[in-house]
Amino acid sequence: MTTVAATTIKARQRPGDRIFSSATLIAGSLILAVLAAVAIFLLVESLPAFVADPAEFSGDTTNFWSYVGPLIFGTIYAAILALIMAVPVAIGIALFISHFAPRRLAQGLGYLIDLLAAVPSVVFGLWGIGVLAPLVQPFYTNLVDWFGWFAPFAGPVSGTGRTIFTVAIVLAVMILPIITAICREIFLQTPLLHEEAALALGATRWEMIRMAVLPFGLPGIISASMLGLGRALGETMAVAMVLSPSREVIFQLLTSQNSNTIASNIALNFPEANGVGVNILLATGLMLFVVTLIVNMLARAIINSRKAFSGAN
Amino acid sequence: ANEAAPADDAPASTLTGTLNGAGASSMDAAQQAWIAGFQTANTGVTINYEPSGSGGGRKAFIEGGTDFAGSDSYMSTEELAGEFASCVPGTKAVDLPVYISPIAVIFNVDGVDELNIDADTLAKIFSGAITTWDDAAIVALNPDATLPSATINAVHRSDDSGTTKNFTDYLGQAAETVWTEKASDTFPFPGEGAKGTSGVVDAVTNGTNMIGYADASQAGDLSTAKLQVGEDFVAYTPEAAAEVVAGSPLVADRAADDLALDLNRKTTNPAEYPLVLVSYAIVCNEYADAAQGELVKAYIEYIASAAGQTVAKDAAGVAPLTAELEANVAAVLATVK
Amino acid sequence: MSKRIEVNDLNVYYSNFLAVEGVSIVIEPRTVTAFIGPSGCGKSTFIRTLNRMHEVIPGARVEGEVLIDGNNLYGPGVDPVLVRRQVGMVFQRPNPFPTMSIQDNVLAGLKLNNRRMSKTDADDLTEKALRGANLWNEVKDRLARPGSGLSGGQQQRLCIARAIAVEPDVILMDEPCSALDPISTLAIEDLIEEMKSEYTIVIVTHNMQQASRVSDRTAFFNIAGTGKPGKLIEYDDTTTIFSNPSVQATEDYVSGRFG
Amino acid sequence: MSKRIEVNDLNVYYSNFLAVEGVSIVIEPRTVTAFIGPSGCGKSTFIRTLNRMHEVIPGARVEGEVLIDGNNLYGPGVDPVLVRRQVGMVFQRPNPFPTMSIQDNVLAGLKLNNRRMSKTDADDLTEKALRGANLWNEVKDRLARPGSGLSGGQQQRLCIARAIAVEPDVILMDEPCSALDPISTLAIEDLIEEMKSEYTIVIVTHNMQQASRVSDRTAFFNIAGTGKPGKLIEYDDTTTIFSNPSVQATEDYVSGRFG
Amino acid sequence: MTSVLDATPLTNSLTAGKLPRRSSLWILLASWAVSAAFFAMLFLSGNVDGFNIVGTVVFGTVLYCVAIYVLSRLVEGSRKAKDRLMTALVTAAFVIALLPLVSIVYTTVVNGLPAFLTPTFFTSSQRNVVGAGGGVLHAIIGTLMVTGMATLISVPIGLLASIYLVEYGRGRLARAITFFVDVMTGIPSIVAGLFAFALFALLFDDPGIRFGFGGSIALSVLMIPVVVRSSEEMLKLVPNELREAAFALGVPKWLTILKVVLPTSIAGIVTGVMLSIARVIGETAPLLIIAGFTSSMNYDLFGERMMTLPVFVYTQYANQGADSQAFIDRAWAGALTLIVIVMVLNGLARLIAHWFSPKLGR
Ligand SMILES: Nc1ncnc2c1ncn2[C@@H]1O[C@H](COP(=O)(O)OP(=O)(O)OP(=O)(O)O)[C@@H](O)[C@H]1O
Ligand SMILES: Nc1ncnc2c1ncn2[C@@H]1O[C@H](COP(=O)(O)OP(=O)(O)OP(=O)(O)O)[C@@H](O)[C@H]1O
Ligand SMILES: [Mg+2]
Ligand SMILES: [Mg+2]
Ligand SMILES: O=P([O-])([O-])[O-]
Repeated sequence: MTTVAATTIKARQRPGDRIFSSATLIAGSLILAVLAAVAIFLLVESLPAFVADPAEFSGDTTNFWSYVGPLIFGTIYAAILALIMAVPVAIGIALFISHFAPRRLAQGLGYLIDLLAAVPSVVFGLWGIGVLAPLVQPFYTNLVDWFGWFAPFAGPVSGTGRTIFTVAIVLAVMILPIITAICREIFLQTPLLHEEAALALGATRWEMIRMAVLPFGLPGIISASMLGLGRALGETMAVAMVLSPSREVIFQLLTSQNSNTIASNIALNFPEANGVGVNILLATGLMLFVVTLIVNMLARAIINSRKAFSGAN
Repeated sequence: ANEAAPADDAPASTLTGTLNGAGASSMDAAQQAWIAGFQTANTGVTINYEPSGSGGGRKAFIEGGTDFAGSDSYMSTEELAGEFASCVPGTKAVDLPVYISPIAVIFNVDGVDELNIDADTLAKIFSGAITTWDDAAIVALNPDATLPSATINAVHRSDDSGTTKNFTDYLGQAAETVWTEKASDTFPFPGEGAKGTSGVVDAVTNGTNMIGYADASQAGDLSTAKLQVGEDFVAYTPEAAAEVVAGSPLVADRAADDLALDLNRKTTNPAEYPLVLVSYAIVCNEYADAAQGELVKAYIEYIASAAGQTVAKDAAGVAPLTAELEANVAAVLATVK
Repeated sequence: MSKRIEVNDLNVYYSNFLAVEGVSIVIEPRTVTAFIGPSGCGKSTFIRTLNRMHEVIPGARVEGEVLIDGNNLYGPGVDPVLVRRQVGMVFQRPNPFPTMSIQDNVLAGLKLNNRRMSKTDADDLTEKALRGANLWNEVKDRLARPGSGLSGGQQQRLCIARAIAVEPDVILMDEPCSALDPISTLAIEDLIEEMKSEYTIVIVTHNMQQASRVSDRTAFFNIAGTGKPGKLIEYDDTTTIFSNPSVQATEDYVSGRFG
Repeated sequence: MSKRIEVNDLNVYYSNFLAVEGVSIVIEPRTVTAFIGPSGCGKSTFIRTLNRMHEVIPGARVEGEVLIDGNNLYGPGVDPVLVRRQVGMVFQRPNPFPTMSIQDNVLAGLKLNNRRMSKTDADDLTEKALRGANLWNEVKDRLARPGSGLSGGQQQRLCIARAIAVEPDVILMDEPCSALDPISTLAIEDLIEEMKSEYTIVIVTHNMQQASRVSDRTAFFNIAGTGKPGKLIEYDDTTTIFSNPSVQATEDYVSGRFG
Repeated sequence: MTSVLDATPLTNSLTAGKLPRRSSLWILLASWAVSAAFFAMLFLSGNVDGFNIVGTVVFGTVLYCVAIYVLSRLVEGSRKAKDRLMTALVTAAFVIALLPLVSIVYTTVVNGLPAFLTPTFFTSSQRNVVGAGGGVLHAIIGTLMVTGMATLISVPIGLLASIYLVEYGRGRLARAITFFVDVMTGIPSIVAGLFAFALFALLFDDPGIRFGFGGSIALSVLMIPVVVRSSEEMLKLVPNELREAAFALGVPKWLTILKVVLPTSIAGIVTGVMLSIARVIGETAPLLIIAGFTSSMNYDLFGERMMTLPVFVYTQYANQGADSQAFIDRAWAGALTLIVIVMVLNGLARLIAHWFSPKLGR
């Protein structure tokens, strides 16, 4: 018996495990490689932009930084506005589906929201121009009339409603299904044990959600929001179609002068760009890359600071 | 279903192959009509025209990525000085005007159906010097209209575009005291921006107290302004647009077979509508790949022919080339190999 | 603070499956009542109906009435939240909130009603509850650490501390000691003994020694076979149940006395 | 089929926290060994090192050696998967696979390893394992239903059935009965008695009666205080440990005999 | 054994302070009515042109939230009031999300149906079509092939990478991957297109390269991070107990992952994959750059230009011919087709998820 054990316990290498774990490792590394390739591509193509001749920049700008500054601002501004609108609503929807709606309805409702994810960005663009902007324009007029003293609502109001605020709404609608879907799955996974613990303490449904569901889902909510934020930062066509852009840093939300976003600016100017112009546009893409990097570092820092309290295990 | 070759056609053409072009989006609708016409006659040929923008189109052509380019502007001298990858080394490419389209000044103002405007006033509106519809300058040109005292929302192209370049070129020449910016793809002043011709049309349609400029074929149901030419106010027509092109000289100091035009924006002849856009087909004098050269030649000949121009007029509302220009283009094409 | 529980002819269903049938029972205030019976006989199911926790399970529903000091839990317009505040519960599996620190876990229920608690009050209450659950010495240095880092037994005691912190009238315990070592179990049993003077306590246990040690009265549940409903077989003073039960099934069950 | 286990001076760490210190113990084949001790003393931690299950917890590591029939579990090139096939484990909390039917759960050890077998073999094996775990009668009509629909006790017995279905040499049980009723517990204890003739069995229990009933030898673990490592205090024949222990701490612990 | 009380007491202390049943429904209707009355008055007084339905609903809902909170607070106390308010808000969030959805779907269906219903729409390409008519077969085939290939590339890579992160990865590499996957989500789609174009132009030394596979690569760059992120979240939710149970049965890690972890989380993973497909199937900018534009059929992913639905929609809208209505109709019909395709895929995915997902007793 001892000898049998000796041969069986000292195993041959387990090929399945080796192959599988290497495959996952390769896949993970491949992602890094692709990202590195994209980064190198952007970096190499960007270099000429930093030393470009002042005449190459359109408008009044004379160097890359004054060119890209307003674009970075616009990108972040629109994305943050979108996130502010989308995240609470998405959490609300996810909760509605996971904890409020009658169980039989919930599945169908989830499907309905997923439908939004199916809408291509061009259609969001068309809808933004044709339906949303004309619809909100009168509200904008009222806002400017009544609250014009509040800087972001200062006039003159846009005649078409195609402002950064409208863009933010469109972006919010676009990222809503992404955030909702992930939050929903996470909320549904909240351990029943913890929900029961809260309810048994005499918590109302909302208090139970505050106590058990939301804290458990927090890292997931942040991840989902980052995914949504990434989409909002990088969205190209819908923004290009809806936004009425200009080249300055503009805080006003309701005028026809709006800071453009980086992705939209590339889409607008790339077809006619030549020479260093192309490099300048790609350099703005690199800047977007850097912005995303920084934003994600912040998000990671937040998640990690609460790691010990995460719901896992 | 529509992919199969027509069965009982007349003696089929011997041409076969795929031809790729790219460039100005303005001529995309016309290109689709030309492609359809050409492919119907030559069932073995597939032509793709990619409306990726004039600059992108020229760049792709110069680098050898496409067989021909469509462009709202003729090639710059730097571009001409360089190499053309699709052409026989050392040979150059030429600009051939094949597409003429009037640019309409479109507006959407409550209670206003007709609008007369002159170049100076137009320049002031788009540069932001005039901000309300009941400004004295506009009222003076339109004594009978009931103009509201509302803010003017002037829409320009937010993307770099040949339409903008022609529009600003017109203002720069016809209103040189007011419009001091030089012609460019990028609109130089603030205001409302919209992407693409259709974006501008949508913005003007959906907004209030709007004015904008767009390729005339896309104006649709929108009201269009009449431009003051000489003493008269001229509405755009294909004929008036073709007329101003016919009356324009070639750009000086270029190869004899390069038909780049120096448009006469300052015309005072009321038969002409000076706010036009001319698009060029850019082709090699001599193709490195002779078979491709033959295809390009056949295709552009078709485009510039009377038949091709009629197809484009029907499908895309463009102004046909005048007979004289047609002949000039044909003469150049005859030398292309 | 203690309440009297009266159950009249209660049936509990999971969708169409009748899990517990026709239970009628009266539980006097300031007593400890133990539920015993084989696995699957519906002890957990029944005890959850005493604070409407079964409603958390989809498809679970009751017929009949449960009166707490004469108020029907299932009367029209009754708010389950109020019910659960008065009838606390400790579960079979320890379930501290993993996202909260130990102290926050203890105060979780309290904070619901009393948002503004002074730091000293909070600390006092934490200490009191943790001492009550015999956990204070083990965790007093790491009150700010997550509750999920504790061992199983420690976690369960944390849950008991959390339940008693809200000072309910009735405390239901579903096998609270099944994950505890003897010392902790002893502590909890002492605690139950103490709490009896103030609360009505119902405890499910598999441990008949425990039942006989802590309870005043014992209810024996049984099940005729798989798919059959669980029933209350006998309910009497604990001493009677263990020494001189009137039903044969009870005698059979308790005489396999062990554990 | 049974194996001898020898542990030499084993330390177990969670990252830098020394949870169990210097355990040396010899477990003979065809015996039942019980681990007892207060909560948090490292019983679970130690038993997991006997089939390298601690490696699943990030940061957990051992120093020292564990020999199974003379083969060091922690020797170079040892495959933990093979170790675990020979040393099976039943956990404190029932953990049936939620995606699988009851039958598939029983056969999981085989099916998950891509082992093929005929339908009749599978059915026979299922019945045998379920009977062994005293669950057959309760579930024989719903073998195709999900395992997660069972009560806690039923789930745990399903897990025991699953573990014995792969016929390991050694079976480790971490408080397998803490969620079971007396009848099921009795059945499991009988089962352990039966299995003893073929397997080496190690069982963690809080229930000292259980330890004295089922085990041949008993190991008492203790902990000096929070943050201190758990240690093996005394290891001897069960009768000796419970009647005449040589260490005072053991005596103190077992004389608070109850549960 | 039991004593039956003669009568239950008149007042049940457990009901103390509760709004009557269905009161929230009545309050909601009343709020909307008040709001409607207000907007009707505005309308009648001539200050605004047209009765504002959206305004009525929005204002009415806000009014409801305030009313239910105040009433509940007075009758039921602050905790219950908060619960009611949050219930109202959560429900409102859902309704708010439905508004754009309904609006977009309505707009697309109304505008797209005329061309969608023409007999040639699904049987022919745009080859040789001038003005009205023709179809989107070439674009449907292109979209299915390009997106299908992108899915084939992204799902294995993304899923394996997420498995690496959750099951194997510790230390720096895992942290780097987690982090850069997030960064990758921020790559603008057009940059992905430019990258794929630059890559293949370099590889094949063809400055005008256009082919479907290039589009798949560009889409994969956008898709992979979504797959990784969502799968990772789903895998993390699988309880460790299940892994331990499998390990303890002597199941090797890779089989445990394959047969226990993945099936347990399959529903979430499928949802994530669908999301990622939905994320890229509507992309225009990168495909314009690398997959190109054609009005003819092309079944070859590796040669020549390939049309896709979003590019079709965009170019039909952006470059209208003289008969512009025909182009706009086709653009909307193309969009409708795209939405229908994603819906069908979504439905299939849900079925798959349903078949494989854990049969939970809860
Ligand atoms: N969520 C549920 N859905 C359907 N049936 C259930 C559910 N929970 C329990 N049951 C069934 O109801 C019966 C009673 O189960 P219950 O958990 O109340 O038993 P128990 O006496 O608490 O057992 P244990 O001692 O094992 O905890 C069992 O037959 C069980 O299978
Ligand atoms: N994953 C872990 N990480 C860090 N410390 C741990 C971990 N698991 C357990 N510990 C600590 O190790 C010590 C021993 O825990 P263990 O769970 O082995 O005790 P036990 O004897 O099984 O207790 P119980 O009877 O409550 O199950 C405890 O102090 C516990 O806090
Ligand atoms: Mg139970
Ligand atoms: Mg333990
Ligand atoms: O042809 P455009 O450059 O004006 O789009």
